[in-house]
Amino acid sequence: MAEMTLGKALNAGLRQALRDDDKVVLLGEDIGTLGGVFRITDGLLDEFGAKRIIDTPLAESGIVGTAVGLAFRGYRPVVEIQFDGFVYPAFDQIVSQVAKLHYRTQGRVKMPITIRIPWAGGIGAAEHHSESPEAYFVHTAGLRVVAVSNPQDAYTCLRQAIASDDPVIFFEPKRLYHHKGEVDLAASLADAPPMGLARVARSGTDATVITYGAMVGTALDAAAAAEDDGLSLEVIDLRSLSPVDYGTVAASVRRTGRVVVAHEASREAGMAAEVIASITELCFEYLESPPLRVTGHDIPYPPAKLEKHHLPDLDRILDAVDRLMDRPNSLSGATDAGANGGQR
Amino acid sequence: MAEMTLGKALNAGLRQALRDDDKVVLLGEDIGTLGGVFRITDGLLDEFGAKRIIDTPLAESGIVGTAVGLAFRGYRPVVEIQFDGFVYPAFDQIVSQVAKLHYRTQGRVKMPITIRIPWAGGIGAAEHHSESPEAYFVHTAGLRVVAVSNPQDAYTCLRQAIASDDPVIFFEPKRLYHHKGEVDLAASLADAPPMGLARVARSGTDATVITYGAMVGTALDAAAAAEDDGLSLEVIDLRSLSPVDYGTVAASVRRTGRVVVAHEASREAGMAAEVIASITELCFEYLESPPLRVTGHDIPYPPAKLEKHHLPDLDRILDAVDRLMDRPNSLSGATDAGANGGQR
Amino acid sequence: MSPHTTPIVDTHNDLELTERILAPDGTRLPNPQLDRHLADIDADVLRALHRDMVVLRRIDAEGVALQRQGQLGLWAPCQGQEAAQIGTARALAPQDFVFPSYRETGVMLVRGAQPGDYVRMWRGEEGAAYDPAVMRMAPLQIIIGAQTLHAVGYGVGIRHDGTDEVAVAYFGDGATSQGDVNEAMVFASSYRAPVVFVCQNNHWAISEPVGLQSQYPLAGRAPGFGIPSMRVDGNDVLACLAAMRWALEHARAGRGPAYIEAVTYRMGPHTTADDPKRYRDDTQLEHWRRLDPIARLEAHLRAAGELTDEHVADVQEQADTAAREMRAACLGMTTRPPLAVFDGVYAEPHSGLQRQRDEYAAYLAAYGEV
Amino acid sequence: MSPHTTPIVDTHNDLELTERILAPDGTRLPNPQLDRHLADIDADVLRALHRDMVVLRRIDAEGVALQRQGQLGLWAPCQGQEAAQIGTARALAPQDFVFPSYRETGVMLVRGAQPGDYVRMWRGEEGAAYDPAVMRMAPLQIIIGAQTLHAVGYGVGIRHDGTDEVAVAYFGDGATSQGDVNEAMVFASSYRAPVVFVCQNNHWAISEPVGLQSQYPLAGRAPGFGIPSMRVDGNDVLACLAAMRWALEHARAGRGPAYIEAVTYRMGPHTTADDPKRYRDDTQLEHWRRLDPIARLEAHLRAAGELTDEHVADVQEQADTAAREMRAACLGMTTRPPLAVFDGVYAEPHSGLQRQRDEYAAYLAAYGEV
Ligand SMILES: Cc1ncc(C[n+]2csc(CCOP(=O)(O)OP(=O)(O)O)c2C)c(N)n1
Ligand SMILES: Cc1ncc(C[n+]2csc(CCOP(=O)(O)OP(=O)(O)O)c2C)c(N)n1
Ligand SMILES: [Mg+2]
Ligand SMILES: [Mg+2]
Repeated sequence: MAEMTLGKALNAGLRQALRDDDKVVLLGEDIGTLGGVFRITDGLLDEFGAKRIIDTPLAESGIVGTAVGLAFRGYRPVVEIQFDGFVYPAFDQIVSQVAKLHYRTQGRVKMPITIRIPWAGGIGAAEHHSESPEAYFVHTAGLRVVAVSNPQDAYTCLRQAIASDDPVIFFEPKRLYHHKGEVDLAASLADAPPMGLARVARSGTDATVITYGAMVGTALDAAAAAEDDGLSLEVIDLRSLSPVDYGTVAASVRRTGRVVVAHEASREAGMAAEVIASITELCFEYLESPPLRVTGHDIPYPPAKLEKHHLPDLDRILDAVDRLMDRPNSLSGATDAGANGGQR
Repeated sequence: MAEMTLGKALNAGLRQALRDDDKVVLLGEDIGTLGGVFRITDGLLDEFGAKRIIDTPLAESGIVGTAVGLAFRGYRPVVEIQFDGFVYPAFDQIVSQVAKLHYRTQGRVKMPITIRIPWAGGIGAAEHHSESPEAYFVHTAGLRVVAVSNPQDAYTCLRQAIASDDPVIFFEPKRLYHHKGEVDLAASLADAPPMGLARVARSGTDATVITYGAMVGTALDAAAAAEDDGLSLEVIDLRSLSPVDYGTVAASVRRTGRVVVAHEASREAGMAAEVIASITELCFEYLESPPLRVTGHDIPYPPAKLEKHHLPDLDRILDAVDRLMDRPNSLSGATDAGANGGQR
Repeated sequence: MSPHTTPIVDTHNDLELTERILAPDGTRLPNPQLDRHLADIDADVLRALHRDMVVLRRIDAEGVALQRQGQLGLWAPCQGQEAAQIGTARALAPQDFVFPSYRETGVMLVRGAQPGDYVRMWRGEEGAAYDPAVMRMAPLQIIIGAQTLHAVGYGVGIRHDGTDEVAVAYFGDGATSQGDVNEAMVFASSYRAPVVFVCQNNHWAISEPVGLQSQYPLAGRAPGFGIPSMRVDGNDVLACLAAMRWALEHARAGRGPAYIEAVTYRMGPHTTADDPKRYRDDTQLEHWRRLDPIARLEAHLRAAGELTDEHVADVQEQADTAAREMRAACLGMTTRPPLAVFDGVYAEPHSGLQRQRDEYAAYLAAYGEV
Repeated sequence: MSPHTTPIVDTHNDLELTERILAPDGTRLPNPQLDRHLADIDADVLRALHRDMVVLRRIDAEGVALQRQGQLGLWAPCQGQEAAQIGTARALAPQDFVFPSYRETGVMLVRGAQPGDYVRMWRGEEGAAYDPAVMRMAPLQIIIGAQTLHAVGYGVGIRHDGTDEVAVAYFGDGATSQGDVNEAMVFASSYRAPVVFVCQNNHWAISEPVGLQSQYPLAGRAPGFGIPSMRVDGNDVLACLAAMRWALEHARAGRGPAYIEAVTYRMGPHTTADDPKRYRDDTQLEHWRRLDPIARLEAHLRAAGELTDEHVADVQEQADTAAREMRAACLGMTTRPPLAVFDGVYAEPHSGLQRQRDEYAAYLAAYGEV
């Protein structure tokens, strides 16, 4: 066990993957000499050389399309998208090619591509640097989607993603890059929990808070605060967003009967909608109040000075928990007027 | 009133919009001389000339980016994307520019762009010609999303979309292009129901089937069949997917207590998840059984010979209704094992 | 550097600026640049090229017929482009890997397609018609231009592996407008990847004439990206063969990508769903009919006394056989069972999809369908 | 057409292939191509260009300082690129419309930015720093290359309207690899839109040297798209001015787009978040320091006896004032109220967003925040 930042854990995960399999190659903007704008690939060029740590021209569709060609050739490309907001130029290659080629060829052509995305907000960045596009990829059949929340998972899940024969969109919460934790670098992948499983980050009995990425920390803080009020919150870190481990989720919900799903991404057709719709299907009779969403608003990511009014925080989670516990159905009345009103 | 196909109604809507406002210009591949591969722009080049009906080079990002520039200049561009699967190369321009520029400039720059998308499957087409990408756009704040199901709405909503100062992603169910209905070409836009409203396509009391696009017809067929079994289904055509008219939806659900949401798009983080999560929030205490999703599977759109096993049909809707009525919660047991099983 | 542009091309005189070996009447022209790539071409090779083109045209016609008869959902005819496809593809080495668009029936033929391979995708049975590893050819690509980047990635892999293979991307004149195709040139040039870009300029992107994509020769784009290019008469099978040999040699030698624009003409509709009468007139068609690639090679062979009527009849017979086999394969196809829709989405188990599959299996079973 | 490529450029001798008016030591060089665009340039104009550059450098330094002091989230310095920005922007007519990237502080200055405009976005107060209609300049664009297409669309609109305006797109050397920039050239050329593309090749895209994007002159790309181009010494303000006048004249006359590559150098970090020591050495920096655009014009003016120490001091004073005003504007900014996050998402009411706004307002009220 060693203590290290999430960023360093990712770096270690990449290094290990590169050592384990010489078909692993890295592609991205500024990942070579610079070591990436977040230094996640720091030192890798020195150890593995320019044939495996490939600085690319500035074009995301080009990067992902090149990775597809490398996968055709039997390589396992790991792509770094520099910031979340820069993945959209590659959307066509991801959705129409990366996600579909295995299906299109009935499994003859594998796409073991990992697309790493420094992700989400909270760092006071400029526009397009704080996006939470995960729902787009979760909605895209053929992709797996992973979002990590701590150094150990960063290390393990990244190695699992690279080892997977499927394409994986790998979200790295950039505001946690400097967040420290214990990492067991020596543990073998075989012993690790499979990539698709959720993690009960904290056990509790009164309500379940389901989230992922940097919001796991926020949820844990909320749970600690709630404990002072005599409330016991269970916190689930989904880790895998596609598939979602509904076994773990449903087991928790059946015990608590109350659910908050939280994420930074905007609400409409977001990940929380998916989780709540599935929970309602799977656990309807166990629900004591309507599952609530605590999410970013349905707005473009706002300027830095206003981001705290967009990002769900501890208080907004606790507020939702209060509503769950004290005033079941409080929303159904409150929003009724709104829903019938401004209908445009 | 005149009887015409949905395709002709769209053509008439475009013609009227072009006549009403000379800032309206059309852009797309093959929309000029050919009149579009679906002939939706047939005859418009002759009437309005090449300055307003603009055949574009073959590049979707280029088309939408050019439309953004035209909007900066005060035009109201109407873009035709040739098929649903070809919108992805334009995804960055849509998500990062079209959707955000009004917000970015605090309302100083308007983006009155309509992006028409011949949409969804059921016509035995080749790959990439049967996509249902609506959830991507619904999840994108700053866009409005409309999906029509009949000639009258096609005519009216298209004109409303073009007249709107906001960007609208306008989905046209291509398998209904030849579907006929009555259209009132003379009615003024001012009298029409606002673009954001849903439509109760059939009234009923036992359960509500919520859907949009070509699936509205399927749902109406299901309702007719259910009637023979003594079941009364209400069918809601959402029409607007962003915003969703939750006033109309909630009013219905509170009466019936039972809900099926149906669409062709795949399920995970799809539109049905959004609708169900919102219904659960808004109407929890009225629900007598868990709202069910009847959707395409979470697979890439399959080859034409297999598409009937992907597309929800009348029987699958009825099967869901049966489950709603007879065996509430039947799923929560049934899928439990599945959820706890293959967890990878 | 001072302002300059490449000359404007009148698309009706397009062929003036191309490299040629055979004149439209079949006369062999000297070509100092390309002749060295044709040193080994004898009458047997010429007859083989001729046979390929005749068989291809027959297969193509059968595809159209099968579609008209409701056996295929769609077909993308390549009539008129036989020389561009056969000429370039016959220059390939077995180890080269091809990334085609959807119209490369001729390239499939050269890569050894089986009768059913031509139709399996168009019939809607499978997403890809053949095993890419066996044919050394990626599945047909419908997203315009996407495959050019795949070729570049494959080429980067070849360089890594240090072998002498070449990755080849086929695409159309319309495709040159797509960002992906330009990014592919950037990446290929930057990495000096062994990639050959083959642009079949068939003058049309559905209803749009090439002049809408560019009023300048498409081959003129590549040099700006640092990629040498050649513009050839795409209805001259020898010019296509020779130019492709030049390009492949360049790439194989480690000198980076090369680019070929084969100027040809799409004689048929864009696909069987298209009606070209809406947007083009017969004059142009007539003009290009006189430049027919098969007739040109036939004229050349006949003038050299290397083509007998018996041989032509024999080739026609081979073509008919190929068409018959393709038809039989098509009609004999069976659709996979319903649950096959779930096959191959992922290489590894996916709990969400497994649940859906189970549900759908139960649903089918309940209704007696499985 | 036979195989050819543009010559390989040794990026260290980049300026050899550029058009120049002023030698690095300030000597005026004859330039038959560009001289006619400089007929009206007298000492007053030269001093105004000099003042612009000095003020710009000071504003830029203040931006860096404000960021270091925690007043800005980020700043993208343009030190070294003063001539490229001032020279090209001073050639614009008032009615022209500019689509910038994020580094065009100098262009903002020329377009009449108010003190707060330089910092409002970087401070995170608003998405756009100024009113595009007033400045005739689109908001700064962070998505690399996206704005080039907007310029083309705007240019198409200009053609429609039949006015003599020109749309101008600024972008970097790295941006040239993006699909959008290439599609912009395709569309602009196809529609003969009045668009001028200004590529500031400052040798770096963050840590990537221009040689990774292209080993050939970037200006060489445009002609392949049918767009005349010129490669100028981007540290020579007169060459930039003259080249831009050439390009604008070409576009304004209805002859379609034109392209300028201004070869310059980013003397500072990519942004204040960057540490260039990790990827480039001092030699290159030293080399370019000797090519400083301000020093060059100063040398020229001094040699002509047109620059006094008093004038220089006065200009420095103006620069300090500009910096002071900018700092004051920055420190005086107030952040909009919480509910402003909901403002301007849509131009028309949106029931879903209205509900969220109401909910959030109620939440804030409950916790006493509103
Ligand atoms: C991204 C994308 N946009 C649009 C289409 C629709 N489409 C199919 S073929 C075609 C024209 C292609 O022209 P070209 O590249 O010249 O190839 P050709 O058909 O002539 O072989 C178009 C617009 C598509 N398949 N993919
Ligand atoms: C689509 C996209 N990809 C990546 C980035 C991250 N990024 C910001 S600036 C930059 C380098 C740009 O280089 P260049 O075009 O030369 O402009 P310069 O910064 O030198 O002015 C990169 C990669 C981005 N902003 N947008
Ligand atoms: Mg073509
Ligand atoms: Mg640069």
